Amino acid sequence: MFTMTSTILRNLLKEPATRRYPASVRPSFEAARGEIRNDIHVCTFCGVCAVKCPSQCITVDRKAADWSYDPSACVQCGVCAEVCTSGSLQQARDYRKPVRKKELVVLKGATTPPKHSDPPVTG
Amino acid sequence: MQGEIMDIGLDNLLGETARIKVEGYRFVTISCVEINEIRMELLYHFDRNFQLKHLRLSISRDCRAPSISPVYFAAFLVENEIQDLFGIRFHGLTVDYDRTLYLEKDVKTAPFCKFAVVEKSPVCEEKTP
Amino acid sequence: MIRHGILIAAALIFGPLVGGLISGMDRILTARVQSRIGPPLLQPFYDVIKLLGKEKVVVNVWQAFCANAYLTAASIAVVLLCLRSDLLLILFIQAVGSVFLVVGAFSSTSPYSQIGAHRELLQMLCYEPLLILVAVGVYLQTGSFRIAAVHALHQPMLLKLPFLFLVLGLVLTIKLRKSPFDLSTSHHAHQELVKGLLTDYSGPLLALTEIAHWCDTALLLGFCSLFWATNPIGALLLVAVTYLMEIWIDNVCARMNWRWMLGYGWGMGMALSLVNLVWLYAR
Amino acid sequence: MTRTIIPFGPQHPVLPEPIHLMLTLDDEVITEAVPAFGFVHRGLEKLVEIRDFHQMIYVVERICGICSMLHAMCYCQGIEEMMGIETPPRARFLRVIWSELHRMHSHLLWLGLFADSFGFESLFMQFWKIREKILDIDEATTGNRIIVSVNVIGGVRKDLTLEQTRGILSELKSVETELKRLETTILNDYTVQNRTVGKGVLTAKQAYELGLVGPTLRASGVMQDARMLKYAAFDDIAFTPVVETDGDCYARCKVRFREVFQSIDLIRQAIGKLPNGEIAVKVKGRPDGEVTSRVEQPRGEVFYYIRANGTKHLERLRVRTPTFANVPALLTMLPGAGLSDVPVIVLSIDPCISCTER
Repeated sequence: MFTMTSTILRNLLKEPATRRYPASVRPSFEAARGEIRNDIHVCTFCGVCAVKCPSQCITVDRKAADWSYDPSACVQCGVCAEVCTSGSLQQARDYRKPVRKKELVVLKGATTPPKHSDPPVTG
Repeated sequence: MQGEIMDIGLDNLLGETARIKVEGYRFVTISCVEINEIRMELLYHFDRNFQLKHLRLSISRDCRAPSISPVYFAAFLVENEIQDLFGIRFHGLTVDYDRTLYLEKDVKTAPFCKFAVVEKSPVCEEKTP
Repeated sequence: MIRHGILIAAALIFGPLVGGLISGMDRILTARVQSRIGPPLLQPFYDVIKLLGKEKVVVNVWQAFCANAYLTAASIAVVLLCLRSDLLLILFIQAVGSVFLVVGAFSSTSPYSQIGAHRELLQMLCYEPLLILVAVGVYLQTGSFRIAAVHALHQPMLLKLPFLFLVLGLVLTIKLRKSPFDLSTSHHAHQELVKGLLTDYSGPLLALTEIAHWCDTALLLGFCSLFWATNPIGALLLVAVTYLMEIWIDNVCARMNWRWMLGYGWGMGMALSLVNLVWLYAR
Repeated sequence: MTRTIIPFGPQHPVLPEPIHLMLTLDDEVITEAVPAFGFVHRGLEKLVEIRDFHQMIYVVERICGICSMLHAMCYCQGIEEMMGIETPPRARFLRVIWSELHRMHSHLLWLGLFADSFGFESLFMQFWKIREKILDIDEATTGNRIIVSVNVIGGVRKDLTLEQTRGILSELKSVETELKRLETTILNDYTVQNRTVGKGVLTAKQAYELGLVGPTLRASGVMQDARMLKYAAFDDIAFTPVVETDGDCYARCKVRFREVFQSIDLIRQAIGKLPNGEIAVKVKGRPDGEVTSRVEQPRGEVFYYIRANGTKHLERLRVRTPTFANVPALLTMLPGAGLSDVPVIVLSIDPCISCTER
């Protein structure tokens, strides 16, 4: 009986293991699979990401140069970024912030060749 | 596939199962595969010291199959599952949920079947296909 | 008379207030020994305010009445304690309050509530005799059941009634619904009976039972403080140490079942009380 | 008191997942228990018709949040066998490392829940605190905490650097010390033993005949562990299953507690012998034929039956999860037990209802 005593005393003397979350946030690990971002100026709209995505949350319209992504359907597996032929799809380290409404991320690219002087737009 | 596969019919299913149990096999599970509009396949998997043994039963969609749950009690769960998802009815189940294990009471379709099938009362019983 | 009026009002306000604050401190300390940060100190009050603001759903009239009766009895007991009244009277009024809580649970049809009420009865069966024995000890020491007589002592009662104080601690563990005795209901619902006794109380009625529980806590801790009545600092220290021990017990024990509680509670409680009483009598 | 019928669940705070138990009580003693399912059935097996066999990896991973890595591993091993793919040795060792990390966090999760089932809240918090370290390892090495998505057909997607393996070893050391500290509490504490010893006893014969798997079976004295099949790199790693003989809730707890240490040992061995080389091979062609695949999950043996027809969609994927095999044990153990033992007994099989219903 009472074998837990030493453990609870140790806990009392040490810092708590929990964090006051929104106030203190642990930095993400380097390898963490966070939000999917597409540099639409580099994207070639090849559509490989849309084909490979296991949750089919990406749709690519080649003619209209539209790339849309449903973050609430995404499972964060990172396959799309892995298979991306142009290297425009990147998986960020940080998670997407919570939102009040489900919404699609729709990115419109230029149908003309990419201009590298523009600042990259991320979504 | 690992292990030996035996084709059996509706009439010797229970006998084979009982023999397998006597041989000291453990019940693993039953897999149901939809072959075409009429045929279904039931695969009974057993295991003894990591040696698998499979019984393959080909059954018509509107047939009732005998339940092996009197032999292997644990089979009642998977047989109820097949009843729910594939619409094959079993008779002699030790615990029969009557297609309510996963489904609601008034569901008549079999959700896992590719060919839309509405449940009818079984026409043949324990007839060798 | 005016002095009495002020005392009564103070008891009615400060009884639950103190109980609630202690509950808040309990939650912080419990969290800390479990490596958590824990809620703010005033969390119990926020909870009760939220409950009071909810829609009132009355399962049956009896239950609503019982919740009110429980609160009334618990408050009266605290008031009587502050008035330094008769100890036996206080204990009986407190017991009446608990009985109302049980009756309220029995009047609903939920099996969780029913079994919880049944277990609560068993708990009462376990701790009420022990409480009476403690009161008897106090009587043997002071020659009176009146609390005023305790305050007239020159020496802390604890020195003469050490074992009875332990028995009071046992009763406190049961009353505060701490492990290993959180059988009929517990502070969190991770129990086979979910919320047991309190399953069918909801919204404002649940808030009433919670306030009454604070009163009960204040009452029992007040009773504990009597054991070092000669010096307010001593009394405070004694209560603090007692409560720390309760938190300790809560965090190093699993929940037991009611058979164990009856056997252990009675066996241990009775033995300790008898030893103390015989010792007092023999001297 | 007379006969009472208690609807235990589907939403019961003691149960981590929705399962409904209709308990018939005779004065707090259970006379009959009937389970009901179907609250989290998602029909994931049916998804083979619209997801190709590569995408199915991510689907089977989501059958269960706790043993996801092992589901994917079992599936990939099945497809690899079917297509005759030889996975590189490094991938096989990496699979062992991640799968054992999964076993550890699953068992720590269970140990916490088990402590909670008998009302030992502070112990519950301790185990979950330790589990957090394992999840951090997972996140640092694979990117996700639980659904790690490292398996692909032909190998694994992520590699471990030397620095990462060192990090894993040092974290495991601290996990080991912290767990050792809790050993006396979970195994020798009077109140814990009072609640677990002699509860829900299953003899070896009963357990085997009911077709139980995993720690539930091994606690009854049957030495059966799918890791004895020597899949992945288990043929190069010394391994003996943990077996207890009492068959009660205490023995099940002991098996799982010892298996956490065993997993630490297995990870150390795997890291020590980790060969260099490729982590995946290219996959060409499409699967054809039928295959069964088995892997030891934290809850026991998982069984996959895969049938393919040479197209990119499989014909049938059948998953028999360990909890599915362990549920019949509840029907045997519950009658005769007291109401206060129900959570302890139900949790002692480590029920994973999402797994069971898929």
